[in-house]
Amino acid sequence: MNIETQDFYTQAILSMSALVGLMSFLMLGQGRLPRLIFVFAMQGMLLTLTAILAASELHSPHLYISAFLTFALKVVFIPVMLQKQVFAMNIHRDVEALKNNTTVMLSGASLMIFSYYVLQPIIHTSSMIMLNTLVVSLSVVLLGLLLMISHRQAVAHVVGFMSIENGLFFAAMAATDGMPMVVELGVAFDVLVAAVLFGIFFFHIRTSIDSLDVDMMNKLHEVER
Amino acid sequence: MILHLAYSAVLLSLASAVFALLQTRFNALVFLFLGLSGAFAIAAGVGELLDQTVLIDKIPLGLPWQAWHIRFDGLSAFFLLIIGIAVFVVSFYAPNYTMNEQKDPQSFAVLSLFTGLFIAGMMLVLLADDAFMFMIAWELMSVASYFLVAFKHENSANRRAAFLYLLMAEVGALLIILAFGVVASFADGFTFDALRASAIPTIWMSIAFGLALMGFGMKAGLVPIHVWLPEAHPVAPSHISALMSGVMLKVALYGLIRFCFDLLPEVHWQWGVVLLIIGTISALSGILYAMMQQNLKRLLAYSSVENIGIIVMVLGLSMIFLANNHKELAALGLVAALFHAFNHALFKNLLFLGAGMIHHQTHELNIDMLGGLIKKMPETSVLFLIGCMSISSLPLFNGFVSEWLAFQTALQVDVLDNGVLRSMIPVSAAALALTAALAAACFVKVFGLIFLGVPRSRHAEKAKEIDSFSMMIAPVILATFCFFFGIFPSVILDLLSGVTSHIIDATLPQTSVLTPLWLAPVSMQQASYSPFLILISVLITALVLFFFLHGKGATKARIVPTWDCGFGALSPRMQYTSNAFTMPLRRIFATAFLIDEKIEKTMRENTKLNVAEVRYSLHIQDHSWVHVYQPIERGVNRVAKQVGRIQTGNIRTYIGYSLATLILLLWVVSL
Amino acid sequence: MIAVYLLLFLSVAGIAFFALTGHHKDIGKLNTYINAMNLAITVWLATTVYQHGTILSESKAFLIDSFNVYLIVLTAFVGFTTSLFSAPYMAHEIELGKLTEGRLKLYYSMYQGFMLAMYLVLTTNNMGIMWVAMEGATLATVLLVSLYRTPESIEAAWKYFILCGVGIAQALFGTILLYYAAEKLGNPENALLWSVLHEEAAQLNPDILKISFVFLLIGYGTKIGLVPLHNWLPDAHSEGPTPMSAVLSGLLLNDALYAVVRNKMLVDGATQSHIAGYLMMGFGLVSFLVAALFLHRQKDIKRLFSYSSIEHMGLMTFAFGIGGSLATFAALLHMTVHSLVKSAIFVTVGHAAQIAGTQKMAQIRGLIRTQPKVGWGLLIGTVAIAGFPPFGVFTSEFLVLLATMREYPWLTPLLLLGIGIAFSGLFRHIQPMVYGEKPEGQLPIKANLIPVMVHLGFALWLGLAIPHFLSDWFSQATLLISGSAL
Amino acid sequence: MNWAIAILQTVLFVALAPLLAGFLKFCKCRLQNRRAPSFLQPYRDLLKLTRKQPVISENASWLFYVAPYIIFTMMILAATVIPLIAVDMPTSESADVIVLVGFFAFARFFLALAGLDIGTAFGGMGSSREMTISSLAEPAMLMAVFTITMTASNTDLSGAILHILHSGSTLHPSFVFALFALILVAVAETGRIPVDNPTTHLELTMIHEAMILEYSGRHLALIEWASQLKLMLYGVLIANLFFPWGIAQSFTFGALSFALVVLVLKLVVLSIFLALAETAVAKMRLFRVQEYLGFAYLLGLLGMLSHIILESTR
Repeated sequence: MNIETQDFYTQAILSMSALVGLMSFLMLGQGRLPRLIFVFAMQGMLLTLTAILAASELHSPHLYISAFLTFALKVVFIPVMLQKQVFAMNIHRDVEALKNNTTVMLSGASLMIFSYYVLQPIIHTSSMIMLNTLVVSLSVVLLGLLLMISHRQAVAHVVGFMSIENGLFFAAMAATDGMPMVVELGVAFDVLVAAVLFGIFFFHIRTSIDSLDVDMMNKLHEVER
Repeated sequence: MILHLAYSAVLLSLASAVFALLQTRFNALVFLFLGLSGAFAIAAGVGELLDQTVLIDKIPLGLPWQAWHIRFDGLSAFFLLIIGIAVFVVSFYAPNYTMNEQKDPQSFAVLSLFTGLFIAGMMLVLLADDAFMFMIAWELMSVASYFLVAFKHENSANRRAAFLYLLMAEVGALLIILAFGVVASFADGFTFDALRASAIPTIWMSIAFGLALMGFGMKAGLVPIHVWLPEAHPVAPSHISALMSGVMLKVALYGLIRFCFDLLPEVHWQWGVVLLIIGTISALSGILYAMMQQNLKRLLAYSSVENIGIIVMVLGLSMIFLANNHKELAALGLVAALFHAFNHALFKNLLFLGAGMIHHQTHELNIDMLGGLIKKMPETSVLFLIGCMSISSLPLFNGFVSEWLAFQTALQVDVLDNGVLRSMIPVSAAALALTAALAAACFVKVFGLIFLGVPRSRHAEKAKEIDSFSMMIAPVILATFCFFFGIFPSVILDLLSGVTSHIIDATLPQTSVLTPLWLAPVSMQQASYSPFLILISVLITALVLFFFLHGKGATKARIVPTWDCGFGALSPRMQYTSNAFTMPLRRIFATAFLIDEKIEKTMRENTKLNVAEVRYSLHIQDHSWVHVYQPIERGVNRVAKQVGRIQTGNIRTYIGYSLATLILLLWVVSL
Repeated sequence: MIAVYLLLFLSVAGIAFFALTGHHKDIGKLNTYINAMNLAITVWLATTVYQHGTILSESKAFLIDSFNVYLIVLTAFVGFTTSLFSAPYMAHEIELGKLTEGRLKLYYSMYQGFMLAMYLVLTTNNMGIMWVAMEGATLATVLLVSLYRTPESIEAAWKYFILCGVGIAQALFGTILLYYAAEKLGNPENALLWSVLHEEAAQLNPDILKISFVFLLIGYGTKIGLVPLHNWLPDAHSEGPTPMSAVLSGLLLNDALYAVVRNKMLVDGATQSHIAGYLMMGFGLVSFLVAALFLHRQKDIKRLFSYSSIEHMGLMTFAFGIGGSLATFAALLHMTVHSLVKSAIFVTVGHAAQIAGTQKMAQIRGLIRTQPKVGWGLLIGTVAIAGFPPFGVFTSEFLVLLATMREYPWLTPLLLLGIGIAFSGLFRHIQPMVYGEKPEGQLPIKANLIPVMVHLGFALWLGLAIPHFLSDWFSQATLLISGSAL
Repeated sequence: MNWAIAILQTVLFVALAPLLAGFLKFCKCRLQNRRAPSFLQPYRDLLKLTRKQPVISENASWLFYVAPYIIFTMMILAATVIPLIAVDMPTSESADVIVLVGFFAFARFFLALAGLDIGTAFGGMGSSREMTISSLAEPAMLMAVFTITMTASNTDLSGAILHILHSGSTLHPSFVFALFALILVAVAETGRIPVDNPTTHLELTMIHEAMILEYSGRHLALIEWASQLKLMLYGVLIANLFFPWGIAQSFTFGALSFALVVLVLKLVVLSIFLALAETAVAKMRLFRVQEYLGFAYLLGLLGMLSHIILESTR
C-alpha cells in the first residue's frame, strides 16, 4: 500500500514527519547559533502541530496537554532562553566553521537509512503505515547525536540534546500516540529542569574557561600529553 | 575429641590475635595463647596419626547452601604436627625477640594480630574439605603474612618485597581457584568429596594439574616463579621468617599433594616427570643462588627453594611409581618427601631462629661483617652448627635420613618398564647428590664465615651470648629434634606409613623394616641404615682415640699468635669473604647467574704502571627476575598506556563512542 | 505500603526543608536524622516483605519484591552511613573555605533529592517513572559534581550532564519501544507496569524487545559506567565532594544496573533467547578488563577508585549476563558487598585527601603513621575490594568464577587476568600511600570512621557467613531473576 | 665371632693405611729415579707427630681441636663399611654406600671448617677449593657406584660384592665405565696429582695442605693418618668392588688369610698404576678440574645408561 490510499490525516502526519526530519538536517548544517536555535524552535512547532492534529483525530485529550507542554517548552521557553544566553554572551555573530560539512550530511543521510534498516522488523509488526514515522524519529535522535559530535559550541550541544528529546517525543506520538500521562509529565519536568541547569552551566563554563567551546574542556583525560 | 584439639588450636591462635588487638598490658598472654595453640596442634596431629580414623565435620560458616566442610586425616595431621612444633617453639622465642616492638603497643598489636591470623589460616587450610573454605583459609594465610612482611614498612625495599609477595600470592591463588574450578565443572559442587568423584577427562585433568602446580608452586617457591621468596622472607621479623620459610611452604606442598594425589582421580607418569624436572631445577638453582648470597636470611630463603625442590623431586618419583602401579614404591617416595618436609621444617626453623639471635645480638645479617662468634656466642654457635649439619645432610642428623630415603626411592627405578624414565631418574639422583654436596659447601661458608675466624666488624667484636633462657630454649628444642630424629627416624616414619595408606591406599613394602635400631625401606637385603649403631661406634672410637692421645704423657698444646709468615700483623680483612669463598663455584656455574663483576683500577697519575687503588664490585641477579617478571610488568604498563588513549578528554569523542556503540549493537541484534 | 509513601515523603520534605530554611549549624545532623528514619522505615518495609512476600500497591504504582527490597535497604543504609561521614567532612570543607553556606544548603537538599530519586527508581513499578527518576538522579547530582566550581569540576559536571543525558535519552527511546510492544496487548494505561509486562512477557514481540533492550542497555549502561560509555564516571567521581562519590559509586551504579536487569528479565521472557545475556556479558567483560588496565595509570586517588567501581560493575553485569542461579546469586551478593566496601573506601579516601590536603596520590604518604585508623581503613578496604577473603567480595568473585567455569570455561582466564591486573593496579598505588614514614608537618584530622568499620564489618560478615534472612532474599531474588532456584 | 672379625678387619684397615702410602711413595721415587724411604716411613712420621707438642694459634676455637678426632673417626667408620678381606660383616649392614659418601662428607665438612677457623687467607682458600672439588666429585662418584648397586639392586657394599661374585665372570660393559669414573673420582678426592699435589706447599696450587696448614703435633698426625686411610679406603673400594675375586665369604682362617694375600696383591697393582699415573701426568689448573670431574661424571652416566640400555632384562 502507498500513500495515495491513505486518508488525509495519515498523509499529514507523514509529511509532518518528513519536515521534522528536514529540520534536523538543517540544524546539522547550521553554523550560526541564532539560526540554529530558530530551526530548533521550528521543529518544536512542527511537533506541536502534529500533536494537536493527532489529538483532534484520535480524540485523546491528554495529547492536547502534551502538545501544550511541547509548545511551552520547546517553542517558547528553551529557544528564548538560549537566544538570551547567546546574545548575553555576545556570541551571536561568530560562525562556527563546520569542517567537512558534506561528510556530516552524508553520514546523516546514511544514519537515516540505517535506522530504516534497523526498525524494519518493528514496522512489519503492523500494517499501520504511520509506523514509518518511527524511522524518522529514530533518525532525528541519531542526527541529534551527530549534531553534538560535529558542533563545538556548548549551546549547539544543548540544542542537539533537546532535538533528541524532540525525536523521542515524536516517536512516542507516532508509535503509541503518547505515553501515559504521568510519564509525559515526568519527562516534561525533567526537560524543564535540564533546561534551567543548562542555563546555569553556560554561566559557569563561561566564567571558568571564558568560552563556550567544549573542546576547551579537556583537562580530565587518560592520554599522555 | 582429636578434632576438638585441632579446633582449639585454631581458636587459640585466633584468641592470641584478638587479645593482641585489645592492646592490654599483658603481652605475655598473647604468647601463652600461641604456645598453647602449638601444643594443641601437636597433640591433635600426633593423636590423629596414632589412631588412623578420618574425622569429618561441618562448620555453619561460608555459603548458605554449603557449610564449611572439615576433614582431618593423616596427611592434614602430619602437617598440623609440623605447624604445631614450629608455633610452639616460636612462642618461646618471640617474647624476647620482639622486645623492641613491644615498646610501641600499636605496632606490637599489629605484629601479633597478623601472626595469630597467619597461623590460624595455615591450620584452617589443613582442615578444609571444600574448595571454598580452602581458598578462604589459603588467602587468610597469604594476606596475614603479607602484613607481616610489610611490618617494617619504613624501608622502601621491604614495601617492594611485600607488594611482590602479595602479587605472587594473588596470582597463585587465582591459579589454584581455576584449578579447582576446572575439576568442579565436571563435578557436582566443590566439596572435596565431589571433586574426588568428578568424571573429568584426561586432558582437563592435566590442565588442572598444570594450574595447581603453578599455583601451589608459586607459593612453595619453585623455580622460575620463586623470585618473591628471597625478597619477602628475609624482611619479616626472624621468627616470622622461620614460620614462613619453615612452615608456610609446607602448607603449599600440602596443597599440591592433596590436589594431585588425593583429589585428582588418577595420576599420570608425565606429571611425575614434570615434577621431577622442575624439582631438580629448583633444587640446583636454589642452592647455587643461596651460595652466592651475603645476607644470611636471603641465603636461608634460597636454601628453602632448594629443599622444596628436593621434596617436589621425590614427589615426582612417587607419582611416577604410582602411575606405573608400584604402589609400595610410591608410598616410599611419599614417605621420603613428607619426612624431608618435616626435617626441613625443623632445621630451617632452627637456622632462622639462629639468624634472629645473631641479628638480635649484632644487628648485622651480612655474612661479610660477622665472624668469630663461636667465642662470643658459644651456645648459639653449637645450635647453629647442628642446624648446618642437618641441612647439609650429614649422617647422624635428620636431613641425611630423608635424603637417603630419596636416593633409595630413586634406585628402585629398575622396576619400571619405561626405558626413558629408567635412564632419567638416576641422572636426577646424581643431581640430588650434587645439590647435597653444594649445600654442604654453602653451609660450610655460612658457619665458617659467621662463627669462625676473626670478627670482621665492631658489631661482631662486641657481640654477647643471648641471656634470656626462653629465647634460647626454642632452638635447643629444635636442635634436639634434629639430632633425635636423625638417630631414631623410625619414630616419624612409623607415623607416616599410615598417612600414605589414606592418600594412595598403600604402605611401605611388607619386607621393609622400621625398628628403632634398623631402617630398611624396601627390605633388609636391599639397603639398610642403622644410625644408632653408627652413633655407638662413633662414641667407642672417639673414646679409644681420646684414651690413646690424651692419656698420660700427652703434652699440653702451646697457644701462640697465628704465624703471619713474617709479613707483620694479620688483619681480619685478610680472611676469605663470602664472594671469595664461592668464587670457584661461581666461575664453574657462571651460566646459572647474571653476573655483573667489575674491577676498577685507578693508576697513579705519573706512571701508568703502579696501581693506586682497586675497586671490586659484584652484583649477581636471578635469571627469572629478568626473563620472567620484568617482561610481564613492562607488558602490562604498555597495554595500559595504549588503552589510556581511548579516554581523550574531548566530550565530542565520547558522544561519538555512544553513537558508535549504539549503531554496533543495533546492527548486532538485527543480524 | 505506607512505608514507601513515608519514605518518599520524608525525602521530599528533606529537599524542601534544606532548600528553603536558611543555614544552621547542625544541618548535617538533621540530614543524618532523616536518613536514619528512612533506614528504619526501609527495615520495617523489608521485614513486612520478608513475611508477606511481594507487595504491589493498589494503584499498581509501586512494586516491592525480593529483588528490589534489599536494594532499598542497602540504599538507605549507605545513604545513612555516608551522611554520618559527610557531616564532619562538609564542616571541615567549610572551615577550609572551599564552600559557602549557600552551597552547603544546596548540597544537603540535593543529597535528599538524590536519595529520593534512588528510592523512586527502586520502588516504582512503572518503567516510564523509572526512567524519569533515573534522569532525576542525574539532575540532582550534576550540581553537586560542580560544587567546588573549579574549572575541572565544571568540566566534569558538564560531561556528566551531557553524556548521561544523551545516554538516558536513548533509554527513553527503548522505553517507548517497550511501551509500543506492550500497548499492542491492550490497556495502554498498564502497558508500562513492570508487573504486567513481566506476566505477559511471553506475548511481547521479541524483535521489538531486542531493539528496545539495545537502547535501554546503552542508556542505563551509560549510568552503570560500562566501557566505552564510562567516560563521565571517573571525572564526576573525582571532582565532586567525596560523600557524593561514595553514594554515586555505592548506589547510583547499582540502581542503573537494577534497571537493566529488570528489562533483561522482560527481554528474556519475550525472546526466549539469551541475546540480552550475551550483550551484557560482552559489555561487562570489556568494562572489567579495560577498567582494570586503567587502574595502573591513575594519579588521582578518587579516579583510581572510580575505575575500580567501573571494573566491579563490569563484573556484575557479566555475572547477570551469564544468568543461571549461581551467577545471579553471585551478582546480587557482589552488588551488596561492592557498595558497602566501595562507599567505605571513599569515606577513608576523603579523610586521606583531607589529611594530605590533596587528591594527588604522589603527595599522600605515610597515612598509617599519621592517623592509623584512616591508614588501616584504606588498606583493609583495598584488601577487601581487591577480592581477598574473608571479605564478601571474594565470595562473590569465587562464585562468579565457578559459574563461568561451568558455562563458558574459555572466559575464565580473562576474568582471572582482569582480577590480577586490577589487584596489582590498586596495590601499587595504595601501598606507598599508607606505608612509610609520615611527611613533615602532616597532622591527623577530626574524622568519623564508624561508617568504615561498620561497612567493612558487614563485608567481613558476608564473607564468613551469609545471614539466613539475607540468603533467603538472595535466593528468592535469584529465583525471580534467573527463573531457577539454587 | 662376626663382630670380632669385623673389628679385626677395621683395625687391619687402619693399620695398613700408612703402609699403602709408604709403598706408593716408594714406587713413585723409584719411577722418578730417586732413593726411596722405607715403606715404614709413614709410621715413623705419625709416631713423631704424636710425640711432639702441638702448637696452636690463639684464634683457634674448640672446633679446631675436635675436628681432627671427628675426621679420623669418620674415616674409621668408613673403614667398617667397606669389606676388606671378608663380606657379610655385621658392621657393613649398618651403613650402605650412600652412608659411606655421607661419612666422607662429614669428615670434609669439619676439615673445611677447621681450615676457616684460624682466620688466615690460606685456610679459607683451601676450604673453598676443597668444597668446590668435592661437590663436583660426589655426584660422579654416586653415579659410578649406583651403576654397580643397581646391577646388584642393593646399596649395601657387601651385598653388591656378593652379587657380583655369584653372577660369576659375566662381563658388564657398564662396569668398565664405572671403574674409570670411580678411579678419576678417587684421585680427586684423595688429593693426588693431577687434581692436587700432596707434596707441595705452593699457595697457588695447594688445596688439602692449605686447610691443615695450622695443624701440628697429634692433631696433624690424626689428619695425616685420616687422609692415608682415605686413600686406602678408595683403593680397597675399587679393588673389592670391581675385582671381588678372592674375598673371603666364610670366616675360616684359610679363607681370610688367602683373601688378605689377594687383597695385598690387588693394592700393589693399583698403587703401581697410581704411581705411574702421577709420574706421567702433570698437575692441572684449578679451573680445569671441573672438566676432569665432568668427564668422570660423564663416564658414570654412560655406565648407568649402558646398564639400563644394554644389560637390563627388558
